[in-house]
Amino acid sequence: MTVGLGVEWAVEWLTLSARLMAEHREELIALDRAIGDSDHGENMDRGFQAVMEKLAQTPPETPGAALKLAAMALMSKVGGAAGPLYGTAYLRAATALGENADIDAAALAGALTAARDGIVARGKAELGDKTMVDAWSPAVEAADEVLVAGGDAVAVLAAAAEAAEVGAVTTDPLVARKGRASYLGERSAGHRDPGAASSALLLRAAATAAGFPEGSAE
Amino acid sequence: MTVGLGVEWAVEWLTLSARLMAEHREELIALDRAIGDSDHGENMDRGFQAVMEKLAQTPPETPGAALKLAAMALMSKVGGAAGPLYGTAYLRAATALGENADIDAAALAGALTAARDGIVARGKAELGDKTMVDAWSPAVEAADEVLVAGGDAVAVLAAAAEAAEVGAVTTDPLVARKGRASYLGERSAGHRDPGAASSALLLRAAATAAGFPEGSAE
Amino acid sequence: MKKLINDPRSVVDESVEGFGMAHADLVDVHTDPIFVVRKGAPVAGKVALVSGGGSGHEPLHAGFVGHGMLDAAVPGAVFTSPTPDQIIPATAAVDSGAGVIHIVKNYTGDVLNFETAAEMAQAEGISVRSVLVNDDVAVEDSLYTAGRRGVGGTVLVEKIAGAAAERGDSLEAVAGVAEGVVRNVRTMGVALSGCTVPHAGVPSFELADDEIEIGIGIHGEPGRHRIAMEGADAITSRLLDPVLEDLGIKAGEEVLLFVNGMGGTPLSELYIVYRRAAQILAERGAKVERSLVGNYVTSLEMQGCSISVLRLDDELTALWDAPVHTPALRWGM
Amino acid sequence: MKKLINDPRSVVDESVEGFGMAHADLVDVHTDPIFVVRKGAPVAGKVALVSGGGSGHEPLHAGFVGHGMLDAAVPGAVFTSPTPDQIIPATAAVDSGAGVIHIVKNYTGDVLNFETAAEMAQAEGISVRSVLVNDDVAVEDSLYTAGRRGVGGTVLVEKIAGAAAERGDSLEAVAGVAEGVVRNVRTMGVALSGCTVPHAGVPSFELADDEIEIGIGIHGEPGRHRIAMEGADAITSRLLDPVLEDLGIKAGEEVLLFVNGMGGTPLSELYIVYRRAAQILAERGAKVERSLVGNYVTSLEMQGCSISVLRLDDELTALWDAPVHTPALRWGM
Ligand SMILES: Nc1ncnc2c1ncn2[C@@H]1O[C@H](COP(=O)(O)OP(=O)(O)O)[C@@H](O)[C@H]1O
Ligand SMILES: Nc1ncnc2c1ncn2[C@@H]1O[C@H](COP(=O)(O)OP(=O)(O)O)[C@@H](O)[C@H]1O
Ligand SMILES: [Mg+2]
Ligand SMILES: [Mg+2]
Ligand SMILES: [Mg+2]
Ligand SMILES: [Mg+2]
Repeated sequence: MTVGLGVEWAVEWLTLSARLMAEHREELIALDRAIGDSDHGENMDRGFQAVMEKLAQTPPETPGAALKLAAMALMSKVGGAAGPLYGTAYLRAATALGENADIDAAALAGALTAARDGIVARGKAELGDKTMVDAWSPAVEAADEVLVAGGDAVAVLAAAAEAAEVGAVTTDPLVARKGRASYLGERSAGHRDPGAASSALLLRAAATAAGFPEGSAE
Repeated sequence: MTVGLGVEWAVEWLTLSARLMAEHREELIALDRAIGDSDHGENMDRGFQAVMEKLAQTPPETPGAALKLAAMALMSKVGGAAGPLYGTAYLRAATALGENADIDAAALAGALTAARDGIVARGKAELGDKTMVDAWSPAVEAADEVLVAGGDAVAVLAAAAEAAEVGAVTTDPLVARKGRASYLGERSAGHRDPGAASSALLLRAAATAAGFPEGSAE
Repeated sequence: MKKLINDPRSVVDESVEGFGMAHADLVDVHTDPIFVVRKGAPVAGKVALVSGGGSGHEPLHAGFVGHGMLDAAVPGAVFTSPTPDQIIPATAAVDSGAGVIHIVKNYTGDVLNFETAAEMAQAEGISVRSVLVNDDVAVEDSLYTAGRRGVGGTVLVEKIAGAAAERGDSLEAVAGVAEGVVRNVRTMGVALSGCTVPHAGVPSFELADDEIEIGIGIHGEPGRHRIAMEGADAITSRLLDPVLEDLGIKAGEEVLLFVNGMGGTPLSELYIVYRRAAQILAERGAKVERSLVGNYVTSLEMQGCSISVLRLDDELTALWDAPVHTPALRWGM
Repeated sequence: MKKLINDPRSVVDESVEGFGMAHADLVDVHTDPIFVVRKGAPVAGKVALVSGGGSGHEPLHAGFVGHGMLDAAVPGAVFTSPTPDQIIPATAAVDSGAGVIHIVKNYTGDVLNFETAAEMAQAEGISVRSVLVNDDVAVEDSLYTAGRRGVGGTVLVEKIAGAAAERGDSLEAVAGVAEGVVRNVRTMGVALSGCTVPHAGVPSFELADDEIEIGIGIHGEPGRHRIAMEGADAITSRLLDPVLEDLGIKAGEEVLLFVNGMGGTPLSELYIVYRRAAQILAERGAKVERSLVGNYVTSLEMQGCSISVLRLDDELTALWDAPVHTPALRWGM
């Protein structure tokens, strides 16, 4: 298949994201309680509910428009560190996608890169700082590899989702150097970063929305 | 024995009282926690420590002087409801004993009556209101009976102690109508009144100090 | 039990000492016996106000010593009324000759100790008038109780009577103002948790995770009954309805609404209660002219709150608004 | 978890609504998006101060809106920084043309959201200067952390910068004053218990009966390390020593000593801590010129406290003393 992904995919991605955030709300709160302030799941759930409301009000016409709408909703409803970071990520991805109705593998990999770069630009975290960057950077790399190897959009997303999940797991032993968990110093080791965990869920949703069998990336 | 009780008895009474208040401090706190404010044992212990300090500073010469000294210390160190009530009781008893060096059964029974009347005058509680009066009134009655039957001072105190202990137990099922426990209404039933319990201990100390075998009044 | 204390027996001494250090511009702390007086007391020609009671209700009473409120506060041991040997010198220290009002919360211990102190102070030539605060509607005022307790409304009595004294009212007049407040204020409280008296070391009562205690006093004593946990709005009705009932508040009347924290409840929750209470009053057509929200009459670290309503008239409102400058209540100066 | 709330999701809305009702003389509450502005804002010609952050720290920030302090406060969800769509209209609502200072506690979330808001407000033609508060000595300010957190010292920054704005200082001057306070204030805190975020329903952390958490922030996050329970005097040293160390307080210097409750600790215990802290400062020859004791920057119902020390000079002392009239801090008017 070389057929690209359209606005239906983007809307489905966001819809699945909202479902996953609701389902994993408590889990993300628990992760944040261990090394943060117990709100990440609540923030993400609230944010994606707002995304759903906006989607219902003004159905977007392109994937880029869908992501821009999500960016605005997340920026204004999530709050905390995650709000501006995800807001920037989705906004940069939307900008990268432009007005295209049909997103191929290359455009998709480019959007993922733009999203990751946005997070890094805002948050100044590096790989290994125990943040959502530890999910996004491996995801971007995996996506690029699949692209170079000639994979299609679904394969790009599947690889990104898988790598993000692995990346989230790799945060477990790390000592945080950015965000709230950094205040804990050594005590932050032994816990998964909540933002990396939510990032992995969001990328899984992207792959599932593109038709990649749900859960198989785990 | 018709020999009366002297200042040694009074000092011994107060000394034993102080020991019993220290030993039963937690028990009295627990009783007060159930239907009051958790301080009765602490208050009585603090008060009798002050009595002991005063006794050491200015050794009294008569039983009356000993009780007056105790009254002043209790009044100024116990606080709460029990402070003025016991203070008045001991002051009235001291006044009843006057300057006599040697207290016979009749004087003793009179002093107990004066003490009880002082408590009633100040606190306006009646028998059955679930207060220390429920220990003191039976004690006074028992003392009078023994006196009429020709008993000596030790027998008077032994009877008072025994009756006070029984009286304290009879407060268990009562609904309080005076003091802090009255706020609980029906919920005050099923608990012993802390002031009745401390009164029984103090009267037991009086009997023990007079030579009545410790604990046999139980 | 974990507390920021050194020794349960030195809690009151050390706390009052720290209080005196932090507010040295407003108060002087006397030790042995312990009491707190307004800086510069006695104020020439002014009726003096003295209050006191067990400790553990901070900022009550010492936090209200200063211009326009109390002249002296007498702290007892935790939840234990102070003794005459403290109350008498405190009374003497602030008497300017114009007489002293004792503001006494209605508890057997406080009543007896203040009564004795008043008698003895009077024997020393000081004119003393006692005003009993008994605003707690949770307790029936009948032959079968020690009468209604003095709770949250006490701070309103102290503020308003303090303003009357500050403007130069006579002993009788200040007592009359204080009694007028007592007649027009009612309170009811709820606990979500007990509290732990330092020397006792265990909580005064234990509540299950889904239980609350309605009609509590301020000494960690259990309340009138225990019910299943409810939402803040429902709890607010449970507290406010009997208060309004008892006061007989009618449409058009003006009131002061006081939501008081018991010590361990976040301010944000007190405002949630305030919101519903103000709504209920508005529904009944009453006008909330003045408000007070915060931890003023507490029970150590207890979670919960009380709601007080004071019926206002122009006189009481003006006295409430009069300048006050104490560690815990300050405005107009 | 028992709280005086109706629904975890409406806690902030209802609490701020109640706050607005109780303080209608001082503030206006805007809803959707939610923010609080000083009555009568914008004040002509005056630089405006805007602060905000997650809720759960009450009275911070809304309690400090009013004359001589903040012009607007922007509450986020509990422990979650507010969003630009709240901060921007709050900023616009209070700008008189003289510019707006954003007082931002140093947390990634607050920094990012205020940063975005400031950019967009500036794009709308408002001059915005941001001042970052980072007074927490428990966190090392290094490449390996997000930098020191903003904690208790925030209230001192808001009061003093507010006074500078009220006297008519320019945007740059007010920012300079605020930054001067930030440079001269340090704080460290301890928790005796965790706290429960309403939507989480379980405590942020659990401490055994004999454990305390040293170096906590104000979001119920665990601290730097956990130690066995100690007496108040020992704990006071643990908090104050690193504060004084870091500030480099020398004999003869004048300071403001601020003992702040985390929400669930009785005032009486804060004074016990104050007592020892003042003693330690006296032993070092420092002069405690001003004091503040109470619950000002809280973490819901957490038990514990923080100690802040601010190095004073005549200018800062005068600004501290300047009149302030807000729901939670008031003097001189
Ligand atoms: N500087 C940063 N760069 C990238 N991600 C960050 C940074 N700071 C925090 N994060 C991410 O944000 C997550 C926390 O989000 P959230 O709990 O919603 O916000 P807050 O920490 O303000 O409560 C962290 O788990 C981490 O993944
Ligand atoms: N009116 C009264 N008359 C007689 N005894 C009383 C009265 N009120 C209280 N008491 C006694 O005082 C005891 C409580 O003493 P204590 O706990 O020291 O004081 P408080 O109730 O002030 O905390 C009660 O158990 C009861 O025996
Ligand atoms: Mg968080
Ligand atoms: Mg008691
Ligand atoms: Mg008591
Ligand atoms: Mg947060």
